[in-house]
Amino acid sequence: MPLINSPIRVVLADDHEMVREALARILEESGKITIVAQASDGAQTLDAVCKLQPEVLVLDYSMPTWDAPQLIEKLLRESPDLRILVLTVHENIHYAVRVLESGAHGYIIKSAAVDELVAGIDTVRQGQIYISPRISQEV
Amino acid sequence: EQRIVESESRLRKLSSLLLSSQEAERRNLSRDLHDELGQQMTAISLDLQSLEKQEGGTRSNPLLRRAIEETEQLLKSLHEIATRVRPSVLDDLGLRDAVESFLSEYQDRKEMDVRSRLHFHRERIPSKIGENAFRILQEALANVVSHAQVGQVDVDIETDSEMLYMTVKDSGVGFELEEQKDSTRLGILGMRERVELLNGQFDLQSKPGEGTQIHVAIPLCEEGQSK
Amino acid sequence: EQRIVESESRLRKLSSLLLSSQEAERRNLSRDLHDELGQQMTAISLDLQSLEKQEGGTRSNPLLRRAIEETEQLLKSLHEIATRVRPSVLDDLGLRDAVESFLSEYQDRKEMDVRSRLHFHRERIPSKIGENAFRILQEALANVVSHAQVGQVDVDIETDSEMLYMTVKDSGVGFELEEQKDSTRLGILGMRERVELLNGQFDLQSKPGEGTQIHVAIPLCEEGQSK
Ligand SMILES: Nc1ncnc2c1ncn2[C@@H]1O[C@H](COP(=O)(O)OP(=O)(O)OP(=O)(O)O)[C@@H](O)[C@H]1O
Ligand SMILES: Nc1ncnc2c1ncn2[C@@H]1O[C@H](COP(=O)(O)OP(=O)(O)OP(=O)(O)O)[C@@H](O)[C@H]1O
Ligand SMILES: [K+]
Ligand SMILES: [Mg+2]
Ligand SMILES: [Mg+2]
Ligand SMILES: [Mg+2]
Repeated sequence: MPLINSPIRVVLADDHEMVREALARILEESGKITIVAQASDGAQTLDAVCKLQPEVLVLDYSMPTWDAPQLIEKLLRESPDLRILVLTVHENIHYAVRVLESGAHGYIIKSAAVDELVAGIDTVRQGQIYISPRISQEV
Repeated sequence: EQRIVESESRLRKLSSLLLSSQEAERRNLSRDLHDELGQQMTAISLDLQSLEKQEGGTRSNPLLRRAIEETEQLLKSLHEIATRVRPSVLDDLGLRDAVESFLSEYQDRKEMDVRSRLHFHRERIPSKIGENAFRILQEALANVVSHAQVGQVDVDIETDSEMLYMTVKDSGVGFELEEQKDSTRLGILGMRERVELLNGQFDLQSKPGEGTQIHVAIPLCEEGQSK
Repeated sequence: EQRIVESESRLRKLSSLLLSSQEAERRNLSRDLHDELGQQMTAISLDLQSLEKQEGGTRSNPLLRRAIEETEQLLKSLHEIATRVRPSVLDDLGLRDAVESFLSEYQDRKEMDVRSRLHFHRERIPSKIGENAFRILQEALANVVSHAQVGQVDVDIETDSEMLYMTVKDSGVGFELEEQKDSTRLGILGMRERVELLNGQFDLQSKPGEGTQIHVAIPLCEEGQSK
C-alpha cells in the first residue's frame, strides 16, 4: 500500500515526443506523481513496466507495432496488478469501451489532460474506473 | 469481340484498383491528420494549458485563454475533416462500431430519423469488405437525404459466418429506374460496382411515390473474393 | 456479348468518374486543410505572438516560446500535407508552374538529375487535362525512381494550340513489356487509362537493358473531350 501523500509511480508511454514532454511536465508540476520511466513504443513500455513495476501506466492509444488494446493484454498478462489509463485523441465512446474491455481502468481525451490527468491517475490507482466526462456525456 | 472482352477485364481491374487505392489514400491521409497534425496540436494545447496554470489560472492574460479555446476549436475541425476522409474507427475498431458512430452522428447532423437493426454475428469482417460496406451505406444515406424527401430511413445490417447483408430503405418519393440507366453520377454506379467487385449481389428497387430500397449481399469467405 | 459491351461501357464510365471524383476530393480536402485549418492556426499563432510581446518578449515564460515554435512547426506540417494532397500550384498557377516546381523539388528530394524541356505555347490548359497530365508525370517519375536504377531522367512537355505532348525517358534497366501485361499494379494501367479517357494516345517502350520511355499525346480542344 502506498503511503498517503507519497507520489504515485507512473510510467508514461507515448510515441509522440512533443506530447510526451508536455504530459511529463503536467505530471511533474502536480507534485503528486513521479515518472519512473518514459517509453515511446510498445517494447519499451513492456520493458519499463516489467522492470520498474509502476502503480499506473499512462498509455497513448495509438503507438507503433501494437495498438493500445493489444498492448494492454500483453501487459496485464505479465503484471496483472498494473492500472492503465489510456490517453487518446479520439472522442468516441467505442474506443473507451474497447480499452476497458481489454482491461484498462481509464480513458482520457488528451487535450483535456491538464485538468483530468492527475485526477484520472489517482482514480485508477485506487482500482476505480475513470472516463473523461466528454466521453461519458455521449452515452 | 475478343478486344472488347480484354478491354472489359482491363477496365474491371482498373476500377477495382482505383477503388482500393482511393481507400488506401484516404486511410493514410486520415492517419496523418490524426497522428501528425492532431498530436502536434495536442502538444500545443497541453503546453498552453500548463502555461495558463503557471500564470495563475483565470487571472492570466485573456489572450492566452483565447488561444487555448482556438486550439480546442482547431482540434475539433481537424478531427471532423479526418473523419470525413475516413473514420479511424473503421480501421481501429471495425465495421460495427464505425456504422454505429456514423449513424448516430448522421441522425443528429441531418435531422434524419434512422431506425437501425444491426446484427453482427461474426466479430471480424475483412477490412476490404468493411470499407466497401461502409461506403455503400454512406452513399445510400446521402441519396435518401438529397433525393427521397422523407425524414426517416431504415438501415438493417446482418452478418453471419458467410455473408454480410445490408438493406437501406426509405418511403420517400422514389424514382423511375429506367431513367437512371444512363446516369453519369457516381452514386448508384459506384455502389453496384463495389458490390460486384466483391462477388456480391446488388439490388435496387424504386418506384415513383413508393420509396426506394437497396439491398446488398456480400460473401465474407476469402475464397470467393477475387474475380 | 451484349452484356459484356454494356458492362464495358459501365466500367469505362465508372473509371472516368472515379478518376475525376478523386481529383475533386483531393482538391476539396486540400482547400479545407489550407483555408479552414490554416486560418485557425494562423490566428492562434498571431495571438501567441502578441501575448509574448505583452509579457515582455524574451523574458516571458519559456513555455510560451515553445508553444509559438510548435505552432510554426504545425503550420509547416499542415502546408506539407495540403500540398501532398494536391499541389496547389496546379490550382493557382496552372500546369507549367506546377510542373516546374514539382520537378525542381523532385530533383532535390530524390537526388535525381531531371533534364527538362518545357515548351508551353498555349497559356491555358483545361484543368481536367492539366490534372491528368500532372498525375501521369508523377507516376512516370515514381517509376523511374523505384525501378529504373538510374540517376537521370528526361522530361519533355510541349503544347501547341491543339495538343499536349509529354515524354518521360530514362536509360535505366528497362523491363519486358510482355511480363507487365497482367500486372495488377496501378501505375502504368492508370497512366494509360487517364490518357484514353481524354481521347489521347499512350505509348510505352521498354527493353531490358535499354531503358524506358513513355510518350503521351492529349488533344486540348474541348470537342474531343467526352466519349
Ligand atoms: N433514395 C432515393 N430517393 C429518390 N431518388 C433517388 C434515391 N436514390 C437515388 N435517387 C435518384 O437516382 C439518381 C441517381 O442517384 P446517384 O446516387 O447515382 O446520383 P446522385 O445522387 O444524383 O449524384 P451523386 O451520388 O453522384 O452525388 C438521383 O439523382 C435521384 O434522382
Ligand atoms: N522506368 C522503369 N524502369 C524499369 N522498370 C519499370 C519502369 N516503369 C515500370 N517498370 C516496371 O513495370 C512494372 C509496373 O509498373 P507500374 O507503375 O504499373 O507498377 P509499380 O510501379 O510496380 O507499382 P505502383 O502501382 O506503385 O505504380 C514495375 O513493377 C516495373 O517492373
Ligand atoms: K492517439
Ligand atoms: Mg501515438
Ligand atoms: Mg447519390
Ligand atoms: Mg509505378
